[in-house]
Amino acid sequence: MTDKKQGNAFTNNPIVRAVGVQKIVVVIVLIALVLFFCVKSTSFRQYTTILSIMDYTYYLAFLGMGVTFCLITGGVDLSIGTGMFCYALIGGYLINQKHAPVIVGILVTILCGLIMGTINGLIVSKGGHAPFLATLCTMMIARGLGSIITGGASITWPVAGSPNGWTRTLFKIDMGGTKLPLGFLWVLILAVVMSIFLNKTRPGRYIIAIGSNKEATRLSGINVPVYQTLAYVISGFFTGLAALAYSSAFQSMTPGGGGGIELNAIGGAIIGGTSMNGGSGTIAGTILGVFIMSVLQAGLPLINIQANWQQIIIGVVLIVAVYIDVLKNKKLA
Amino acid sequence: MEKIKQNAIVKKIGFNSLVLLCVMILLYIMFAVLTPMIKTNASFVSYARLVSALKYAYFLGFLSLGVTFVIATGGIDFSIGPVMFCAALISGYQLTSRGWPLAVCILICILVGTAFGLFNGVLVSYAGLPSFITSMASMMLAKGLGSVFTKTQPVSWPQSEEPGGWYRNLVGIKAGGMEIPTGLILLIIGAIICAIILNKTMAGRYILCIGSNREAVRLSGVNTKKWETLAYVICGTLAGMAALFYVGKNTTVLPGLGDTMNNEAIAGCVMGGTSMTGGVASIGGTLIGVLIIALLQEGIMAMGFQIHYQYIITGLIVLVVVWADLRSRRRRN
Amino acid sequence: MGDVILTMKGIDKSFPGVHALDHVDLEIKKGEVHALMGENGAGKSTLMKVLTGIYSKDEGTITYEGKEVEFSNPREAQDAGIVIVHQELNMLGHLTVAQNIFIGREIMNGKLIDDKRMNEEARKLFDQLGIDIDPKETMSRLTVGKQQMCEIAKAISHEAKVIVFDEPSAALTEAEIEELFKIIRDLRDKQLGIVYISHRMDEIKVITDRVTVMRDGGYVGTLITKDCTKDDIINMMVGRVIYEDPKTESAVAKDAPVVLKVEHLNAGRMVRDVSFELRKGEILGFSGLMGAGRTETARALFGADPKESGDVYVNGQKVEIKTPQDAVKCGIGYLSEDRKRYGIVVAKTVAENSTMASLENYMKGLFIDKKKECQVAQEYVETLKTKTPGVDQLVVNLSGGNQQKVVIAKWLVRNCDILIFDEPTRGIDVGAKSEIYQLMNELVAEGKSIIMISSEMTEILRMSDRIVVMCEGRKTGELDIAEATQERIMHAATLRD
Amino acid sequence: MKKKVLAALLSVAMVATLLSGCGSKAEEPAAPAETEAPAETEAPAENEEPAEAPAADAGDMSFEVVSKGLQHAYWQAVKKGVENKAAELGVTVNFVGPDSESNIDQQVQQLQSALNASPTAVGLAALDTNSVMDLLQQAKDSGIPVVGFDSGVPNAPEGSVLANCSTDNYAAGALAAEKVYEAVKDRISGNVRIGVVAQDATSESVVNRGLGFIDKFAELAVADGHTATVVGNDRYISDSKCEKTEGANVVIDVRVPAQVTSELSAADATALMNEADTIAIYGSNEHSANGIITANGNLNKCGTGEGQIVAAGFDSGAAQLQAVRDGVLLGAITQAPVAMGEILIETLYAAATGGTVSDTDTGCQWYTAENIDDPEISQNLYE
Repeated sequence: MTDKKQGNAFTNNPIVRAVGVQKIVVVIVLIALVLFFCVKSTSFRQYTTILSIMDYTYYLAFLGMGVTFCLITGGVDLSIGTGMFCYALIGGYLINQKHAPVIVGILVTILCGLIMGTINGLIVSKGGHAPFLATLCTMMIARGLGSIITGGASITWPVAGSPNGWTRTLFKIDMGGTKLPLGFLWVLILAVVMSIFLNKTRPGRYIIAIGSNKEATRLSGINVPVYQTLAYVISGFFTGLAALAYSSAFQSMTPGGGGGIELNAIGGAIIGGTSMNGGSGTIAGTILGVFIMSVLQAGLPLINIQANWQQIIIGVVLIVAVYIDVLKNKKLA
Repeated sequence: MEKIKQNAIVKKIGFNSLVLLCVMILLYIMFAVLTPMIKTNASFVSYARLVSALKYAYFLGFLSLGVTFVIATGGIDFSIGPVMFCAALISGYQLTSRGWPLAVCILICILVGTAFGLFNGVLVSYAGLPSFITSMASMMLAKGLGSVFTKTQPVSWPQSEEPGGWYRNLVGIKAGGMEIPTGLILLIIGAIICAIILNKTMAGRYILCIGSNREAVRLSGVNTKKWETLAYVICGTLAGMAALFYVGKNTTVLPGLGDTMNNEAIAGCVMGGTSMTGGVASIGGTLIGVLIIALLQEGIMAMGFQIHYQYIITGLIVLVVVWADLRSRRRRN
Repeated sequence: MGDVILTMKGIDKSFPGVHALDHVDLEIKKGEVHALMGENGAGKSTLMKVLTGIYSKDEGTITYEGKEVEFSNPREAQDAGIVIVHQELNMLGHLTVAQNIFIGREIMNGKLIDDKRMNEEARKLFDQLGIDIDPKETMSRLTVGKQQMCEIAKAISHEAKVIVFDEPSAALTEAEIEELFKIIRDLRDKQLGIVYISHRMDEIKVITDRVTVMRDGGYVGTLITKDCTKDDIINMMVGRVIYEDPKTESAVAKDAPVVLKVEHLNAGRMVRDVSFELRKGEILGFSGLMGAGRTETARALFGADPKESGDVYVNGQKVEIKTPQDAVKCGIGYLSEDRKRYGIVVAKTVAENSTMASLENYMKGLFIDKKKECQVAQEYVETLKTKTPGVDQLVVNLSGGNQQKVVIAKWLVRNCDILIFDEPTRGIDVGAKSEIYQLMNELVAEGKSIIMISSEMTEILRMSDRIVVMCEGRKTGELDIAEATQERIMHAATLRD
Repeated sequence: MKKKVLAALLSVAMVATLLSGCGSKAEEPAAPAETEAPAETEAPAENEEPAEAPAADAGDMSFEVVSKGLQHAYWQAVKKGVENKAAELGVTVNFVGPDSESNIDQQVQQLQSALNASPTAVGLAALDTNSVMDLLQQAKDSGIPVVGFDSGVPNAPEGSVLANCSTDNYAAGALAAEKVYEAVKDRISGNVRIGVVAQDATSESVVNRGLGFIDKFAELAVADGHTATVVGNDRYISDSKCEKTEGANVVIDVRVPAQVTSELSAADATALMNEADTIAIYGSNEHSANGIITANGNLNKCGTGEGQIVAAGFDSGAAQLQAVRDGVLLGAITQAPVAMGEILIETLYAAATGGTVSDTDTGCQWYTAENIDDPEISQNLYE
């Protein structure tokens, strides 16, 4: 049994072990992917490509970071895609139709995320529902809610240049003609903060512990439902942030939309080494995994792959990522 | 209460189904009363409304019947809606653009569903992937394949008077101003066959037992992987059949859609008393659950509301029903 | 040895159908290692679970440091200084050693966890214990022995005053046990009270000061270790009245054909080079202590778990058994020790469970022939005297003994010639027990062959024609019933490398 | 078991409360004159003055209007026109639409439900004529007049649709092509690419706006001695009338995202604008135009100057208006949604009262930074 756990020279290298084999592989794949697109498409080799990759990275990274916490507890949050649209619609509705100050719109957007996250968390931890089912139901609810509040109309957050358009500069700032992806800074800062939260604080530690062995965690005197709920609250909070990122990077949100985006985020997290079985996962891995998703999303249209093929490719990527995770867990057991 | 439950007739039909039946009737009465109150000049009670609610129930019913088998094994299938669309697109494309005979196309339609079922089943039972993420990935594959196959064009199945329009008789036959709901008859026949498969055949027996205690079944020398795969195959095949009723009602199918159908089909199944943890399934319950959902939709529309309310209501109902199921289960243990 | 630190008096605990603890007493002094001994199921673990608040007691008092206490959960017991080092390790495999040790009471530096200091503290603990474990290593990468050491370190770090070791040596190597003993002696010198639960007689003699023996949930007595012999203890453990006479000689003819032959079976750590034969009409008892690898051997033989090597012959023919399906085809049936998990489908009826393994024989075309199914189920309900209102009763509503009969019926309906009974009477009341015994005797009389895994000595001696004894994955003895005694079996069962 | 009964009853109760709850705050103009305190949000003006003396039986009239959706500002404007006129005439209107312009099944269900309500008349903007064929027949049989709007109900069974107050999406697309061609014709030398971003390849109006543009542009180019072809989405390729020439120097590249979400249409716009030979790009509705604007936010390539990409949009909406003002978009096409809504109700009213009805084309206009504030134009723009 012990022999099986010892890897080869490569996997036992202290640096490799500190970073994690999977992350190194992901970085290599990422580089390969970027090189591939660079070779196949001239337009990929421009600075502006970074900007558009970043546009996809912001919201996916936020969603991914949030859902990583749910995955680490051994659960999942399917409501994030639809939820993101729903919260952005509610916030935007307040700003556009009710003429609320932008800051109120932002706060309400995040608050909606927090509330929905709390509901998810309570249903899962106290109600004992299977996470995927509970969040599927809240996904349906979020879907309806966004449409009802806006009366079915799509919403555009204040555009750049308009008096309230400053939200857009939060993520992309114009510095003398060159646009800088300022949002990446926020993603990085939050990634660092959440990494510290996950690895260096008690709640983070307990979230990992719950995913690793719920019963042992309970026996260690830890209030499992509280920390399990917390994971979903974090997911909800980040969904709120993602809603801001999405609405400032893109123009309009359609009510009832957003379904399917959660798969990109969950896929990113799994590619980054977060296990569907819980207990293990890193924020850095998720960010890397999300990059693979966003590079694919930005790159595939550039090499003239039509949209319908993109869906198939992402579906296959997802299955492969999950299968690798299953194999990994089998090896550990 | 106990007395009612012990009654022979009640036992035969199943207490749960009876309760559901009452709920359905209550709902009908509620809509009949509320509709004129909320919307002036509107009424709910008419043969036409009943038929239109039923038409919605046909394809949803077949989807629900199929997913009942998968849920009975303790799994889930989120790909049924897109698979139904994909099947309708591929076979419809052959029918209209290539001029293949109707009978062949109907067969293709069903086989496409079967193929997706097999794909899901093999990944879940043989490769050991979690069913919800597998089926979500194949949902993307189904959407993508449907678009690729039809070159993203919508496919309009023939009108009733056109050649190859015979399939419409599956849904209803016009006879002297009245419409005979053949779909209802077929749905009931389908449900009876499903009930027989589930309760009277080896497949159904093992599917239910796998959902209840997979390991005990395996240790009885039963090929659990085979039977589990079969559940997904049945589910896919029924999704293929559902496609016929979908086009029979709606004529035109668009590529890249169908995920909203999943939630409602699963909701119908769960409402009917099929337990999400597996092992317990009721075909009769599923049938009534689907009818309730169809009624709900018709009622919401009759009162002049947008469709969004249905999402919220369905989500809430599923949560409550699953919660009740968990509660009663916990109490028993 | 110093003052008494912990006294448990008249502890009584019942579970539905089982009287698990019958007024048990236990007294622990500071600076002593107190062995708690007894056969499997004697109630040692239950007693410790009552002590640490995992179970609540029905009667009796616990006095700790002069005060009467009642803990409602393990955390409270921990905080008070009573810590248990579990038999099944309660580890968080994804976290590091230090993180495991300090789970729930992390060392903080402001708002952040100070992993560095935790590592240092863990290092200090290990130094103090004289063990070499890297606190930064991920828990799941350690060997079982090392994981055990971490559990001990965790216990010590709680500033424990009483530490309970629940079979700590079961998974350890010789060298690791030496280390463990060194640690335990250190702790004793520091005036901690130590409860040491083990089956290993040699260890008891080496490490403990006093021994309390339990039997069938009751208290038997307490001895000073150095004043007694190994045999004294064994006699106290097994010294119950044997209700039925043990079998005196094998009922199987010497020339009865061999129906099952297993050669050099290997499957993981718990099944190492096991070979044995089973004759027609024989009950072959598998004896041994907890964790001896008997169940693992059965599961590997049955194809439930993958095996590494080994040949199996059924009726002289070599067979490949890779899955339970293969085994069932060869006429082997397996009755698991954990009926609810591996034996029955509780939400299904008696009839449905009875035909589970042989449904293909109860088909009429595509459909299940329910009439025939009910008939055969009814037939076995009658022959096995299963107490059930009817064959359409859900198995969940049956008692343990009757559930067991349903599992037996499942294999009889299948017409299996070789039956593996894994702890056939666990959790079954006395009356039902003797019915099961009688049934087994009838089965072998009909020419079926039985492998019976049992931890109950009386059961082994009463039922078996021949006894295979295992210890730590190896076969350590094979006795004919005529020569078998409790003592000889116990000796073989504690025969280590 | 009791729990289950309870749960079931609870669900019914829940549905009841939810529905009655939404009933009270619903913004449908159920009976605007009588509702004591409707939550006034969208159009406060309409409720302030009581409707002018309605026709004798107007109060009994109820119209069902089934649109193609509600998401885009365009549809919101149509709804506004409908509501204004309805309040004016004192008739009851129920305005519904599917979740998105792809949800044919929802629209079929909504139309079915509308007919079941036995309204005085029905207004319909069909997503797909084939799928409502039977229902139109049913309407005809039961004597419910149907009036088409927006793209109307082309190829409807004889006599089932009395009139169409439609706008010609194909012509509108062609108008955009003319304007764009005008702006870039001097730059067509060697190989050039004209990008078209379409929301989908399925909804009739979106497809026609795209095809109108493609066909007209190709026609103009060919007339000037160029050769043209269409690449990209298969549906647009096969349905366009343009003569496709191998190795043509004007390539019209049509991209359609997999789903109607902003990030995907932005990705397609980015891809198109990144092509070195792209000189013009056209977004065939608000959603696609927004995609172009988003892409330009990163690429900064749109404009009329040398080496810049000429961009054109469709409909309005806040982002697009801003972009037209800023010169990011050369201009955009607007139809007259508010007027269309009003005319629709007038036509329905006429049909219901036995008046004569006839087809109306509500037309379209091209607007740029110059004429954006002309009252004639601005009445058709909306945020």
